[in-house]
Amino acid sequence: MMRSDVKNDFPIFANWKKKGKPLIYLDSAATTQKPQKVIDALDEYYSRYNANVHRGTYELSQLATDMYEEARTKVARFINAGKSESIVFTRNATESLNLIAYAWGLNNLHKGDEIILSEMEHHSNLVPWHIIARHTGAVLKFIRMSSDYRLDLQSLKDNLGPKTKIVSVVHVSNVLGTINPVKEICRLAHEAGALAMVDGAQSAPHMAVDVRDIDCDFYALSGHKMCGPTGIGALYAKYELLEKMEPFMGGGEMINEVFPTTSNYAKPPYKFEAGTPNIAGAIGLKAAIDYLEKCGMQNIMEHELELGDYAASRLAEVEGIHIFRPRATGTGVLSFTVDSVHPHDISTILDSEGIAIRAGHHCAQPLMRKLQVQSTARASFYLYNDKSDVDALAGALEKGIALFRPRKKANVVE
Amino acid sequence: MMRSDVKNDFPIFANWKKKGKPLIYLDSAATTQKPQKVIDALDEYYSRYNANVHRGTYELSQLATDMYEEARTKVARFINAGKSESIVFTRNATESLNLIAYAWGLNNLHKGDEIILSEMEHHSNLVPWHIIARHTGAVLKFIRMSSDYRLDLQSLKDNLGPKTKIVSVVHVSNVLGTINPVKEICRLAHEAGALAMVDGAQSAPHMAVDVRDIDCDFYALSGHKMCGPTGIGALYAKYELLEKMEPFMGGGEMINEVFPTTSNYAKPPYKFEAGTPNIAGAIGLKAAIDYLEKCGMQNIMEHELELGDYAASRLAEVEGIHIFRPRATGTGVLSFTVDSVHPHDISTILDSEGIAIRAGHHCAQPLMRKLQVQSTARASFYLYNDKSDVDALAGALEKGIALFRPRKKANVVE
Amino acid sequence: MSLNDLFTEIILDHYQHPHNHGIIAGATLTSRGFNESCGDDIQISVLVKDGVIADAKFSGAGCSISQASASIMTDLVRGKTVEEARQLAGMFYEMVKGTEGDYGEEMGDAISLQGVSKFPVRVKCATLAWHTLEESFAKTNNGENK
Amino acid sequence: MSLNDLFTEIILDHYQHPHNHGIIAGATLTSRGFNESCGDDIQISVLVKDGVIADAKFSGAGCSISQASASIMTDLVRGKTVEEARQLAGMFYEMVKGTEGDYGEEMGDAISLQGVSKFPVRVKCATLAWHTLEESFAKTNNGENK
Ligand SMILES: Cc1ncc(COP(=O)(O)O)c(C=O)c1O
Ligand SMILES: Cc1ncc(COP(=O)(O)O)c(C=O)c1O
Repeated sequence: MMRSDVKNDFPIFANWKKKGKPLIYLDSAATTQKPQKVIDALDEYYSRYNANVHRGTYELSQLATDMYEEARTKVARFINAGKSESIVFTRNATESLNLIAYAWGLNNLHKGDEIILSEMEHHSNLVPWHIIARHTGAVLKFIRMSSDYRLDLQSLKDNLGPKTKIVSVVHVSNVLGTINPVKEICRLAHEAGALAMVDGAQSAPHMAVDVRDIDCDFYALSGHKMCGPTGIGALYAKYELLEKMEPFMGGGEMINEVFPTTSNYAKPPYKFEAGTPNIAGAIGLKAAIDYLEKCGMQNIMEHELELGDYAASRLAEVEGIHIFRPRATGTGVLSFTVDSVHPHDISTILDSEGIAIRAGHHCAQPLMRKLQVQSTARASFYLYNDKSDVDALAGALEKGIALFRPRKKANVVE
Repeated sequence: MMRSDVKNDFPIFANWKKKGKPLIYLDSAATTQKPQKVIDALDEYYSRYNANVHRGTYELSQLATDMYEEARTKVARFINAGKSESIVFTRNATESLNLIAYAWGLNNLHKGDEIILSEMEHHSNLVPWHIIARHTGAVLKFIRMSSDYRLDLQSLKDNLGPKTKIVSVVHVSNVLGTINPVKEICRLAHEAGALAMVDGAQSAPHMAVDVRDIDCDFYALSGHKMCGPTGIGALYAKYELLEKMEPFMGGGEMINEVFPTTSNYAKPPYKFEAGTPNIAGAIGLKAAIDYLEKCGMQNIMEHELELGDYAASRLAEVEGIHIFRPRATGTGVLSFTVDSVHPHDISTILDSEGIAIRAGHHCAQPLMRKLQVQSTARASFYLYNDKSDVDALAGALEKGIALFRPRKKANVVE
Repeated sequence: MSLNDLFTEIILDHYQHPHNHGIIAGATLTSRGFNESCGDDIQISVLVKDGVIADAKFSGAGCSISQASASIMTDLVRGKTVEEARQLAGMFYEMVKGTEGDYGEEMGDAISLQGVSKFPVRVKCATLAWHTLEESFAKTNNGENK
Repeated sequence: MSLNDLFTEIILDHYQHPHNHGIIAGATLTSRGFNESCGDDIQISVLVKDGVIADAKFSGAGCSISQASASIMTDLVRGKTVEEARQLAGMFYEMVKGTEGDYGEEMGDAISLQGVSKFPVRVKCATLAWHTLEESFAKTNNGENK
């Protein structure tokens, strides 16, 4: 059970008022709000311990380095990475995915090699592969989605073959909320001799994740989607793979020796962290994980699922609604459209009541085409939401879309 | 003239005490301390306006987007970029340099093409080119450094030729403090038909920079080196070049249309900002620039030069010292070695008095070899330093290195 | 600032029954615009003859505001010179930004989009069609050749 | 915690007059270590015969602590078995971390590095030589073949 006063941990709910109405924030799949503890961690770092890391030769720098490395250990434990050297800090999940596409893909893919993705990928797990495919001549294939918004494993099996070099799939869809069977997908990929990557942008924040149980080779997450600061993300990778991989960006911190025209590289994870990292960001992410763990990942997942189910049943009553959510394996993400009211208009209607949802293609245009819509409205829940938020959503929606129904003159207030 | 109470703007000086001794922070070339105003800007953003940007369809997100874009405009004005669309937000100067190496270099360099760098580059302007040279077959050449620690323009002219595709040089050396004649270098590069990039990591924080007067094609800077947060940097590029360039990373925010196997891209600068950016970082950087502008960039430069000159003359008295600093065109950066005392030991000696300097290769190993040292000690000054800091440095140095002189038994306290 | 100020009857009417929807076969100018924030995607096709906009149509998909704005714009610019259309665009931007002024005479049905100025998030929707048209004038020698 | 606890006379003596400096021509193990924080760069060469370290030398450049530690280590491990050298390394790490214990008998001159535990920034310098040696045991079949 989630504490009922969780909202109080997040100062924005006390501070933001829209015409006196409280903020009902239902866009956590885009980015989450930040608890006071995370804001305080940033403040404390900058006010007391700020220094550059790793290269420091004085105590302040050592303290900053220790705090930064503790953050790495924290992330490693959070997803059960085994060793903290398996964690590379990045800007966000997008950079984690690009890092693999570039550092691994550019050096290991060749003409005709096959990359398998799925029909429900976020652009961040599509566009990097388009770029690398253009450079290497590799070919993209796709795991089909069923009519119940789930990945069709038979289609994965059909696609897998001797040319498959990597399978990269989203753990939880940011549009549908579907939890994909990534453990099974990784197993099938490995059986075919391919590597397996999981886009965990929407799983790490919402459930207990065990990357070694999943047995993925790579896993990407974003701090800002899990109560952490913007500008910090992480890549998990099996250490042996990191050791074998070429680096991504070049610069300070990632080298052993640099000569005018050649260089050799430091050990992972440093090899992949060129330049001064987002030190405060990492420390803030640690505070976020501390906070989430205190709330309990199992608790969070159950709470969101409950809200997702409740919202699905409440919204099903709305006339002309279409809900895009699997019958099972759903989460606290709920996409929908309403006949003859565009999602962007739905969002404005709700915004006028202080309810923040997202409307658009959610960086998943191929999925939108598959769903035969141009965009959807999406409500996404997190630990600070509760049933009254869902009721507000349903109420505002009913009221607002009435505006778009054929109306009598008297309705219009000029 | 710099206000004498500037230190009070930076909370770390009140908070950090080492055995009762105040912090004398002389490592600003590595990273700078943060004024309260920057810390407050982050706090305010997270407590009041936090939302994702650009894709938002509600007011809170619009506010966050406006703040993020105002930060872009602020950076553009700060370096006189002309238009804010010429500014791409990155993690740090290192990423800005890698962005050009990858997005421009990987797509425009071919076997035998020449890249000209200099002998005083930071690893961040070396290693990316090593990587790209390996992928493309391009060749690196180097502008020689004179015995007065300045770039020899004749050597640039000798290196320039029809195969030169880009010249990339550091504006201010992080080891020597030398201000390089980048305007002249860009002119020569352009005359030879090459592009010109400037690594401004050590110039943007310390002097008024006008990228259009310099006429560089690309300019890189880091927020954390100019009172801003960690995890935010910027790339300036001439807009027409950004338009023609392929993207770097792929993902959300940087596209117009995505199909399963192809995509087309949004306009610059968005084309180069894949995934959720460091929104708070950009907003913090704006607050940092506001703060620096209030202090006055001309003031800051003069203040640092004065401290650099004063330190050079004070330290010249130390027995066995070697100072690596040009006779003119120096700044507030001062590298030195002391005979028979290793730089790391110097740093520990000073640290025991609360004085933070850096010892090492300063991410410039080729320059170290040129200077025929393995490492140096480096003091680097910023607006919050004053002459008493220099006096403390000189005093502690004299006292500490005496430990390393042949000593009588009585000296040793067990 | 009620929703009724935004979703006026005229807007909804244009949204539900758009004018000039389609593509002109012999267009001298075609241009496409995206609104990343909500996924609006619009195509404008225009036939310019001797500096005058002889015909203008739009297609694509989007929200009520972007669609209504495109419908109204194509009505408005038809018969105008390219220069006049540019001026209308400028005036329209001012109006939806909330700049005070008397827009009634020139703006026609577009005046019904004045309420957008109270909804900053929607300004981009209202201006999408106009920006798409205007930017392509510059790229196509005032729409006379693509 | 005064500087004299760190820069003891024994340390400075080893730093200024290092023992076993050089490279063994017929080494069965050579290994290189870097300390990115200060640029220390050390090379260890060792001759292992029948599981016993017959000779050990070091070269490279670094600070007083890393050089003295290498000088002392090469003295210490000579004549020891690889297993004993490993145990010494483990004991050394504990000592410079500040773990309480009686290190006097086994550590020899290395005891003079005990003060490093009060200077966390310098622990990496003190352990560089030992880590470089130890890691290469694992990679070289206990130093018997490179
Ligand atoms: C001259 C120069 N270039 C580039 C960099 C890299 O900056 P960052 O680590 O912030 O990417 C630095 C800072 O270390 C620098 O001094
Ligand atoms: C499934 C999924 N993958 C990747 C991303 C990209 O995350 P970020 O923008 O933080 O890089 C997101 C978030 O938008 C997402 O939902």
